[in-house]
Amino acid sequence: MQVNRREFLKLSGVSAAGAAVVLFADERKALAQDLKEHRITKAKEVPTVCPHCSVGCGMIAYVKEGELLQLEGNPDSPISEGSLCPKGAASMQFAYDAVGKANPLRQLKAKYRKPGATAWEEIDLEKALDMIAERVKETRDKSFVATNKDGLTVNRNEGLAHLGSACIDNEECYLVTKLMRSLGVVYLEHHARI
Amino acid sequence: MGRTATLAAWRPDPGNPKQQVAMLVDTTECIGCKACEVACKQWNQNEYRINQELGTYQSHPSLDAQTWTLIKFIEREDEDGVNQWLMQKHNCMHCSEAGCVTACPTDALHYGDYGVVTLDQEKCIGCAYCEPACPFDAIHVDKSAFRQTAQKAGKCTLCFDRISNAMQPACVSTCPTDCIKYGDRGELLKWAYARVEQLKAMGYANANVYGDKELGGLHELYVLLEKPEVYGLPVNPTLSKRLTFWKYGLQPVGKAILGAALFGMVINWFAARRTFKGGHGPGEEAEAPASLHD
Amino acid sequence: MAVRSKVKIKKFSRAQVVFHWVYGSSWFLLMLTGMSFLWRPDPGAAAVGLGPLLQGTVGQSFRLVHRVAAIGLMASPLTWLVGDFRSLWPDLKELLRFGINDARYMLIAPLHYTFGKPALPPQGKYNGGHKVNFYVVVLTFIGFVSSGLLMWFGRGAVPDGTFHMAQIVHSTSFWLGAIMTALHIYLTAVHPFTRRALSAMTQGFVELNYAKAEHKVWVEKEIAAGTAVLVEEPGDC
Amino acid sequence: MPGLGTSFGRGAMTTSFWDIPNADVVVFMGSNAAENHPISFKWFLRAKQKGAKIIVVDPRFTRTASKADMWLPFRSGSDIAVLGGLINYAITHNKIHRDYVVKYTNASLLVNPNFKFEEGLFSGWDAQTKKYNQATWSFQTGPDGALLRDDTLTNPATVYQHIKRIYGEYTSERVSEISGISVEDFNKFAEIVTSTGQAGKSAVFAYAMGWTQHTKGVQNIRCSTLLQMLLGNVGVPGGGIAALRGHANVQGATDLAVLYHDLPGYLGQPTEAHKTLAEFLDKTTTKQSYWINKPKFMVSLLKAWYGKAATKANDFAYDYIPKMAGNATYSHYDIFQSVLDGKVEGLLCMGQNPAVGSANAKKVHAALAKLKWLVHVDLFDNETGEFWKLDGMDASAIDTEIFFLPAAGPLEKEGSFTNSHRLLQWKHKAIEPLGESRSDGWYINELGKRLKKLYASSTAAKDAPIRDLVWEYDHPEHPDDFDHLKVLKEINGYDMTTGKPVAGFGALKDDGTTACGCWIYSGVYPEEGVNKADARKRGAPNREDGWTEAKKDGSADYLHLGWAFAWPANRRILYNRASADPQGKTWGKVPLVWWDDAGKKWAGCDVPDMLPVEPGKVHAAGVPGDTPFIMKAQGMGGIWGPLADGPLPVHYEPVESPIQNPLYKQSTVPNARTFGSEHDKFGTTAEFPYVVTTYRLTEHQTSGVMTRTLGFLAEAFARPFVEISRELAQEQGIRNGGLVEVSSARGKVKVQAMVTNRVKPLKMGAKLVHVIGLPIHWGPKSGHVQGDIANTLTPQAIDVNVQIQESKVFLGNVKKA
Repeated sequence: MQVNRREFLKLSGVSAAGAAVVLFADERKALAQDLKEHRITKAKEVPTVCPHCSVGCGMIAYVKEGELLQLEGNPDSPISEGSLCPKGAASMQFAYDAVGKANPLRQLKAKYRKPGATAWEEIDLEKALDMIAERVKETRDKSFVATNKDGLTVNRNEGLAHLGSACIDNEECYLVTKLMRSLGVVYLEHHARI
Repeated sequence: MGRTATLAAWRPDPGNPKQQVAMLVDTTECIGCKACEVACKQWNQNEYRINQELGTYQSHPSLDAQTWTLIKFIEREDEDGVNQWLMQKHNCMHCSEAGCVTACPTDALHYGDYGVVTLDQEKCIGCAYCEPACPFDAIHVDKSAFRQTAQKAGKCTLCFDRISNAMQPACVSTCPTDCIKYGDRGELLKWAYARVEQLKAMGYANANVYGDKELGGLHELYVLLEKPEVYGLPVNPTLSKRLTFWKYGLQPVGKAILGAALFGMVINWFAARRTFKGGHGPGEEAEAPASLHD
Repeated sequence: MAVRSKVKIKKFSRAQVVFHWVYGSSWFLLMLTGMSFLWRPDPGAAAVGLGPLLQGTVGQSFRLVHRVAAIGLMASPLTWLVGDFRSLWPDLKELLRFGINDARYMLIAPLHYTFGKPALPPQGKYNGGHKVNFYVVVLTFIGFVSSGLLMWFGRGAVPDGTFHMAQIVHSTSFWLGAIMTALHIYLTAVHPFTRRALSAMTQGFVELNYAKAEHKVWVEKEIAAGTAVLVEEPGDC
Repeated sequence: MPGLGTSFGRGAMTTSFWDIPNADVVVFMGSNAAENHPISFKWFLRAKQKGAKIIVVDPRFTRTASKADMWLPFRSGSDIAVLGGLINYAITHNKIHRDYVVKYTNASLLVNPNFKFEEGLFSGWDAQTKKYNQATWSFQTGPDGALLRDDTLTNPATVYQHIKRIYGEYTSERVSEISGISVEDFNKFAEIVTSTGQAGKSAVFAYAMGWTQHTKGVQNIRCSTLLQMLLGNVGVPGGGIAALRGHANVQGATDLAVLYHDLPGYLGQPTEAHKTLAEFLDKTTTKQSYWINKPKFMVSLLKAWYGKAATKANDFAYDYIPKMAGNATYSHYDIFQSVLDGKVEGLLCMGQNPAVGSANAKKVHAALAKLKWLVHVDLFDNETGEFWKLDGMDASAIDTEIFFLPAAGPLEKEGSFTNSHRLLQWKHKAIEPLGESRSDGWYINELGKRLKKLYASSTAAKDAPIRDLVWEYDHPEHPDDFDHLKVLKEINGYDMTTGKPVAGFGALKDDGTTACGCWIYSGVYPEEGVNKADARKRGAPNREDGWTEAKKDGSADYLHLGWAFAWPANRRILYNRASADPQGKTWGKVPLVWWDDAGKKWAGCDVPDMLPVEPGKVHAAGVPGDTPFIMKAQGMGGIWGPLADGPLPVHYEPVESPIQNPLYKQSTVPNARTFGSEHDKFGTTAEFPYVVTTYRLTEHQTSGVMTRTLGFLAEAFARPFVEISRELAQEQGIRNGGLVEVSSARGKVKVQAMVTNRVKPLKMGAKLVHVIGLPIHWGPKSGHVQGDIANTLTPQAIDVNVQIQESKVFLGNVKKA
């Protein structure tokens, strides 16, 4: 049941106005006797952690039929106990500015910029990954130092650098380190230094 | 009252609409992080309005139809010159004698349950009589909305839909320092006065509670570090004299006089019917055929 | 009863008639859409007045009509200016002169129009009542337009006190205007004798003998100056 | 990390947020928690509610300062002067916690007699190579090799006497002259802090980029560890050093070593000096500490990476890993320098915006323009992906080939973050990734698969590391995701023969039978299907306002051991053995860890950070039962901690400083690094008279790409600004809100001026110095609100230990635009 703002407010309005209002209403019935269903009462609660600073506040994303309806603090998290700072509280907007309205600034397509071009052009994701793999191989093969002048195996690839990131998950960081080290990359860094 | 997120969230008694619910902001622990501003917009699905003024941390110059709560930043020095950076969470105070409810012609704004001043945006016709009537400048009509029918008033609803579902208001549950408390108004007042004593003991002589008596008792209470005027809050505010005169003075008098005039005309009609039989006045000449032709 | 043939004298030009009705109809619409908001809910008490009936789109459409009619009202003087500029100044000159004669008229009129006596002092084209009505109309026009525009466009921009003052001025203008309008409608459409003046604003002509009784000075002057325009309406006998 | 690592043995926050309410004194220096870690401030406020004193030492009156009991404005860059002053105050007023210092730290060890420190230089300095020969910094050892010590701390060769002499110069007057804090304020501050130098009292220091972003970043932290050890505040309830990390997973990315100088689990990165695995292990292991188990961790790592291909015969594929050139560093700013020098031609940039976040932005843009190709993975367009659109850039002349890959948002992928206090928390996927966006891990997985395909046919030895790489992470059901849990299991470690996860790093072997991606995380996935990072059993609230407080009888689970997993081995407070006296009896006002004589084991409300050895005995690893720092030689805290720029932190002026160092002839850090490119220009007070600092705001995150693109945050703080004192504004005729131009030797920025009393000119001796500050969040191309890049002004002057840049203090000028 996709609730847009009007219907929603009508719902809250109904619960707010309580009994039918007559010209000379005598006594307003208690408003909140029955639980008014609203946007997140029947939504699935998905626990997650805030992606901004490193306090690690718990968050709950309310999802119904795959649609993100609300994002709030997780009261069970002993660190944040349901609170979120402004950055955490706004994190739903990474995906949706409002329910059903995707954030227009989000980039949802792979893009490619030719040397010297003044604008992006769209590119197929798989094709982009193939081209990237070729460039990584080409750069590695070109600048690879297998052994140093004393004959010691050093397996160093100084043509390729990797930056990033303190904003990605542990599992992703591990894969970055594992792959980059196996490519012989020594220029490997992330935010922690800046 | 404090952090009730982990314990079962406090809930107003559904059977007793007269129970007074309130929010209390302990401004001495507010760090001005604006999480409440964001959480309020997030829950109510309001649109973002980028209109920060120059030279301040404050996000908006004032509340507006989409911005229902706002942290006011006041940079000053206290009496002995020590830096002070006061932060006050400003939004609708849910007054017991509300200017907006007094001015609203269509009963869109009225005293809802638990002392909450509820606004039903369906019923609002966007006339904005409520805007100047509010002593706290807390309600505004959305003038920027394109279609006239979308121009509605907007204000804090004390998250009425949430509290009636045993949830905390969005700003209360998100506040990082738990300085926005929510619960039974009486108990919050007790806590507030105890906190003021504690602050006075710590050396904050001007600490005071705001909202206990103002306008018949607000449902947005404050523990302030300094006097209300330092925060720009009106000291024992009253509804604008002109507003009350317009509604309770002028209107009944006007109706009375109009009624009397109409009544007078009816009397005149009976009398005049006899005096001017056949529609002829006493001073009228006899029927003289003033012929055109001669 | 057979209709006697009547001689009629021209009182108002076509432009003035059009102006009257444009102004009148706008005013009436404004009154309808404005006045209904006077039965406001009394907060706290049980009475909710007409509030609930004017909610949402109903209220908004009332506000829309009110604005359209307001433009009509403000534009209506143009019809007189454009249509019949020549008559503007003489009428205005007379309307603006409120002499003793007019004052005496005002004192006597309530009695005269109820009991027939005492007799009215001779009146010009515009008698005392017309003049007072004109003054009230002008006054309320200024009141309505100034406060109305301020409430319409100044909302949020002007200080709260000014907005409230505008509401008071608007409301006062309304009560003053409403009472005068009620009297005006009563006299021109209901009062057995003076309703014969209605034709002045429907055809622009009024019966000669009625005019003589009510506007003696004006009729004699017109006839003397030969500027009177008389027309005979054939009766059926 | 080396700051905390050198002193305590692990480079991580020693305490956790839940323990902060036990503090008697909280000092914010180099951190602004209320603005940059707002929810952590909840815990600092709870300390205040329980009677703690909160002191903020910060050039600006921040939102943290607005809630503090005391604000000390001081000149940024003079942190070590202030901390040195506190050390001196503690020693001269006999406030140190003597038992703690003698028993738990290396203060009583005798230092090499040839050690000298004169005019700002330690002995062993070689001006040509700009390096220290650390031979004279060693400890004296007896004939049997045992470390000589004098527990009376009177022998002039003891570490204690050295620090007493060196910090003797840091009198209150001298500190005031250097930092701008008045003598009276400093003494009041020192009295409060050093009052915690006794059992039962504790102070916690919270720091973040305010300390790290200096050419002496590591030594700033080292100095606070010295003070905290002298006061006996490490490992005790309400004590320690709270390192508040900036991003969600700074700690995780650092633990898993997305770093040039390390391998996952802080194993260190081989250089050409480590020819074989054995040589590497021998040279990089701290003897007589838990580190003697490093071979198990290293071999397990190699087995995790190369599986069956790593055998005893080929040194467990040790050669597959690149060895750094002896004298080279490959850090952040070396990357840009080597791009300019034409060495690096390809850059993979994932979830990072160096064009706005890194120092000396113009140099970064110039470097990006010299790249042959760039892969940029992000949720939003930003200045790094679109540097060729920045003004002053001629796109047609820039030949960089750029691939932009759309990254999935935080709610669109599962996985774990490690927070400031080493807590691994699992995130669940809420919604499917929008459009064509994929998780960063998926891109790396796909890249790895393609490279293995490309190199499959090659038989060259140099391509063996890729051919033998263990790389199967496809998600069984979702083709557009990778198997996060499988990666977590590999990080946790598993038995090569059975494939079952290991219970903890204790089970790791060095004979190649176990594999483990990161030994310190071991225990997060102890059994198949058991993900401790997703454990959700919090301690029961025991207070009326709903949180859990430490209790005198040690009964409360106030550290929430059942919630998520903290490395190492779920310990919440590191070095918690130090909360008990050498005999194991509780010292503090609330018990943390104590010796349970009946059960003959260490017990406590936290997982004891101790080896199973009785007080008075010595564990096989060489760690005695009565010292808490098991990762340090003989468990002793490292007051004396040799690093590249000295065994002790001493005050040096920033690279761009308004004054000459009043303490020593050697004014700045002798071996701080700067680059020689045309973009690396440095200014003097003549042209740039004011001290400039940069910082962050609550409403935004570093380069602002994660926040200026969110409507609610763009509106919460829309306009960039520079904060100027009223006095300076008067002098320059600047009006609040007026447009001004802030300049440094490296560039100019146009922003609005925020004239405020929250920034004050500082009286440094006779000299009056103005301080101005800019937030760094705005960029010209991204988000709903734009602004000039503040990092155009910051210098690339680099700390020698961790290569971090000095963007917290430099010289600048401000004029009406």
